[in-house]
Amino acid sequence: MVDWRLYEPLINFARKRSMWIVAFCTGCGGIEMPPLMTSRYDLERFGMMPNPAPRMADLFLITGYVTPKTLKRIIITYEMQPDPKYVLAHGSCPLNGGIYWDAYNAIKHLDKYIPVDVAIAGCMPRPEAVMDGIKKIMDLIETGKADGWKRYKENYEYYKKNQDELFGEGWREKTARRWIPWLMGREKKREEE
Amino acid sequence: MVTQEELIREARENGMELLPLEKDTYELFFGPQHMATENYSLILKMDGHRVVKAIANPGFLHRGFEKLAEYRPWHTNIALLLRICVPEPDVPEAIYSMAVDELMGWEVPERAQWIRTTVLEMARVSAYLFWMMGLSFKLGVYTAGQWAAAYRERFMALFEELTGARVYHIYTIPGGVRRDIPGDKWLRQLRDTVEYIKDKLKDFDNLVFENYITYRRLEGIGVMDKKFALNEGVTGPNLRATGVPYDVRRADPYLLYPELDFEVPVLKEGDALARALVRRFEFEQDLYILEQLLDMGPPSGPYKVDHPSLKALPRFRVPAGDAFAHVEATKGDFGAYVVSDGGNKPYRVQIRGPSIAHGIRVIEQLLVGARLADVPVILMSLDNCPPDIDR
Amino acid sequence: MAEEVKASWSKGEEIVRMLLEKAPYAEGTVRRERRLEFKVPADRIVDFLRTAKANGFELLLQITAVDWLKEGEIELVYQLFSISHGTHAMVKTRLPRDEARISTVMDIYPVAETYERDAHEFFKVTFEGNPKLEMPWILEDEDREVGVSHRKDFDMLGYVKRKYKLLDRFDEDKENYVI
Amino acid sequence: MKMESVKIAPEEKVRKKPSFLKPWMSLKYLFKKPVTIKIPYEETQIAEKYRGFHTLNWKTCIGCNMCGQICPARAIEMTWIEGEKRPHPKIDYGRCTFCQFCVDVCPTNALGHVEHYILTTEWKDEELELFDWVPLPEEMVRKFSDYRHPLAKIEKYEDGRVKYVLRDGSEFEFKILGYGLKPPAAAKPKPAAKSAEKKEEPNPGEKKE
Repeated sequence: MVDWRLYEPLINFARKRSMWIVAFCTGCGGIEMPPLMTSRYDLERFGMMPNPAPRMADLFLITGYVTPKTLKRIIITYEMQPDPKYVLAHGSCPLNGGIYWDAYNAIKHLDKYIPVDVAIAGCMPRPEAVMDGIKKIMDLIETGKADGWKRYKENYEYYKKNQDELFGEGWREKTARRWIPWLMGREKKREEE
Repeated sequence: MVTQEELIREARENGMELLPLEKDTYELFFGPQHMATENYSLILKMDGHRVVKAIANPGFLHRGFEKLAEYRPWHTNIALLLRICVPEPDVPEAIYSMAVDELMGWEVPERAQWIRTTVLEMARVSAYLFWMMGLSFKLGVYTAGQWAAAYRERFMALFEELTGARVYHIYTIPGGVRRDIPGDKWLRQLRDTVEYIKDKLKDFDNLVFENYITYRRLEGIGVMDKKFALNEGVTGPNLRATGVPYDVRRADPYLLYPELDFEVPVLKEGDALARALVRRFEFEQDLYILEQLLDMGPPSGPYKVDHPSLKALPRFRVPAGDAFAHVEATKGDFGAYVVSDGGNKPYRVQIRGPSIAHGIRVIEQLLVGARLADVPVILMSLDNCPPDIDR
Repeated sequence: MAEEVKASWSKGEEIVRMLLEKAPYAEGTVRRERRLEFKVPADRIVDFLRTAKANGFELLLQITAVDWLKEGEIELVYQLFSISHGTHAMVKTRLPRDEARISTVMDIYPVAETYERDAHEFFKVTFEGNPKLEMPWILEDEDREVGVSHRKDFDMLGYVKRKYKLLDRFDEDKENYVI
Repeated sequence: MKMESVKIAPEEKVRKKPSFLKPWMSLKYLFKKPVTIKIPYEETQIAEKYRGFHTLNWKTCIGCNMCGQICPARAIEMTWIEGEKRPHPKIDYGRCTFCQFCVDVCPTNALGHVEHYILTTEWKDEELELFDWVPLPEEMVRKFSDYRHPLAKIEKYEDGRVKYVLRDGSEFEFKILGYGLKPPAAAKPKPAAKSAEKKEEPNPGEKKE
């Protein structure tokens, strides 16, 4: 039996240097992603890259404000990610609502719904600030302090309760079925013609 | 082997409703977690790799701006409304300011007009660079995308110097602009940048717009004709690519545009290639306009209206009435309709983003019959910007 | 310069006169250069827009709904643009607030379908004949059920407080803040 | 001059010819210097008036709440501090959009801003305190030239005392009496002349805590 704890520093180092990002522009901060990923700021130096599939990604960037409709997808995507997973929240909006503090369709405290590891100030944060946040998250991974994914598992009831409170019970099924009548109903009409 | 009917019956017995699946078609949820759609979703019904039916599903970025604007003073709405169009946030600033200027009956000073025009043109150039980046990535020409993103940074630096922020400038305000030009050094830098980008445009041509692969990828997909485009409210380069020479800068001139010389590109085909070429030519023209503006030089004078109400911003009141202002953004005709009831907050603000026409009905119809691999390209060639739709 | 402005003014008057000849039920004015304004009764809006489209107003830019709470009316503003005349035109019509119904203009400007869905979602205006009104648009189903709208009587702050539970710095007396 | 008519570009100028060979021309970029800014090792130059964190001259602030009125995000809360005659703005960077309208409207130019823009914290309550602060005077912020937020830690005590620990180890301590526009009950002894009957009515800002 191998004691994996011995290898933990090595594993953490590997995790730190190969963070893949879920390519999900959830808000306005998404516009700073292309400069970050491309030649100017070049995040690939840190072994990071945007990845279309959440199944292969480690880092979730919440780029700005989150609307309930997006939050549903964020939660589903977040749950799809494999386990050591980290969340970085950009800017003011996920923290305390930002300029949308009174908007009926923007989440005020993201931490109630999914665990967040690192927060960056700014509206929107400059790429340098995002890189600083990423450096911070790397440090946290190395020291084993980035434990948002553990918190999500441990306090799943709390998060689930908040999510259900906001969206109503059974929102996952409802969201998936919402469009089916419109896809099928039209189709039937066409066949009749 | 269970048949489909048996499955359906079994599901019914268990209290579920299964839909009769059709042969060979399947539903594909395209987005919002997708690189090409930018938080916007398409529900596609596919037959093999062909799209049979498409439904647009917007609303992921809806924050209710039009309602929020009714709760904030006139002036602060600038900091709010510019979030409607993220790639070129100066456009919502400008249209809102122009509408408020009209309500106030202000004639904006010449220097402010020059600065506004320059800022709008810079925004257009950087938005076109952003679009070039997107198109190159979707075509698989990653090199050109890297260039475009890097060149856009030069404009970001200029904006930063002028306005104090990289993306959300919050610069154009009712009555003028917030700050003066930092000095001649900035103008020199702008000229250098324009020269530089003009020089680099040749490389873009070589790699993207004169590339055989681009033509094979773009030619003949997403075709719309003139009548369809007009009926569907298509504006901007997408409309010009179908043969209608409609440019707000000429059709409804604002700011300094009547004094500037530029050509409006028009093509007949209306396919993705025509749209790309029209945008490319407009990019060149925008650089030319910037050169003209720099040759003109900023007129001397104040950079904003001298009005007592601009000193006590929270109590800034606007006389009752309504006004409509629109400008030509890279995506199309961007308009703002502002209603005031004489209070210190707007009574109603409606922003008309061009993508509300492009992103719903046009997409739904253009995608029918397209291949799945072409969907991102068609989206990109229309330059669909989801925040415009959702607001 | 001055003559040119005058010239386009007279051009606008000409357009208004031409349109009003064909649609005598409407009233039209020239607001300023390249801004026309028409007022049309709600039941003739389809006829008027059909006339307008036949006379060079090719583009429908937006349908704006404005809620006039005091008058108890909802104003619909059809923003038209004419490429051939080079002018913008606002076609205004008023509906009673309680029963906001108007027939759709989808068959004249197909793009109106989208704008009407928008106006239906946020201002509860029913456009008769639009098949997609009930289709999911921007708001989620749970928001629609509780009646989120942009009408003036929608208590946004109260709704936000109920929905998100947490709103600090919100209970202070309103006088302190203009917002 | 006014150009009424649209000048349409000739079609051959708009069109391009597809080519097999021209894309190869971009191989020349192999021999060019990369544009990348290697961030941890290099530094970017921020524009002179970049809209970053706020500064506040505590001596000239008159507590007029113009900043609180103009703020689109309502990030500014007037804070009564022991020893100060008028309230000072407390800015919440969980709300602030860095529009700096508050700086524009400040009648005495007490509120200002610096270029510093980096504030990164873990998402923990004690670290998120950093996002909510009464801005310090400019010279205390300008001491740090690496564009970071000047504070390392904010310590809050039961009796309303707040201790700002700057990143160079120096400390800045004051006592918060309450929030809102009206002077809180704790501040009553100071303006003894007028607030005799005012102490009955509770301060609206205070009940938040």
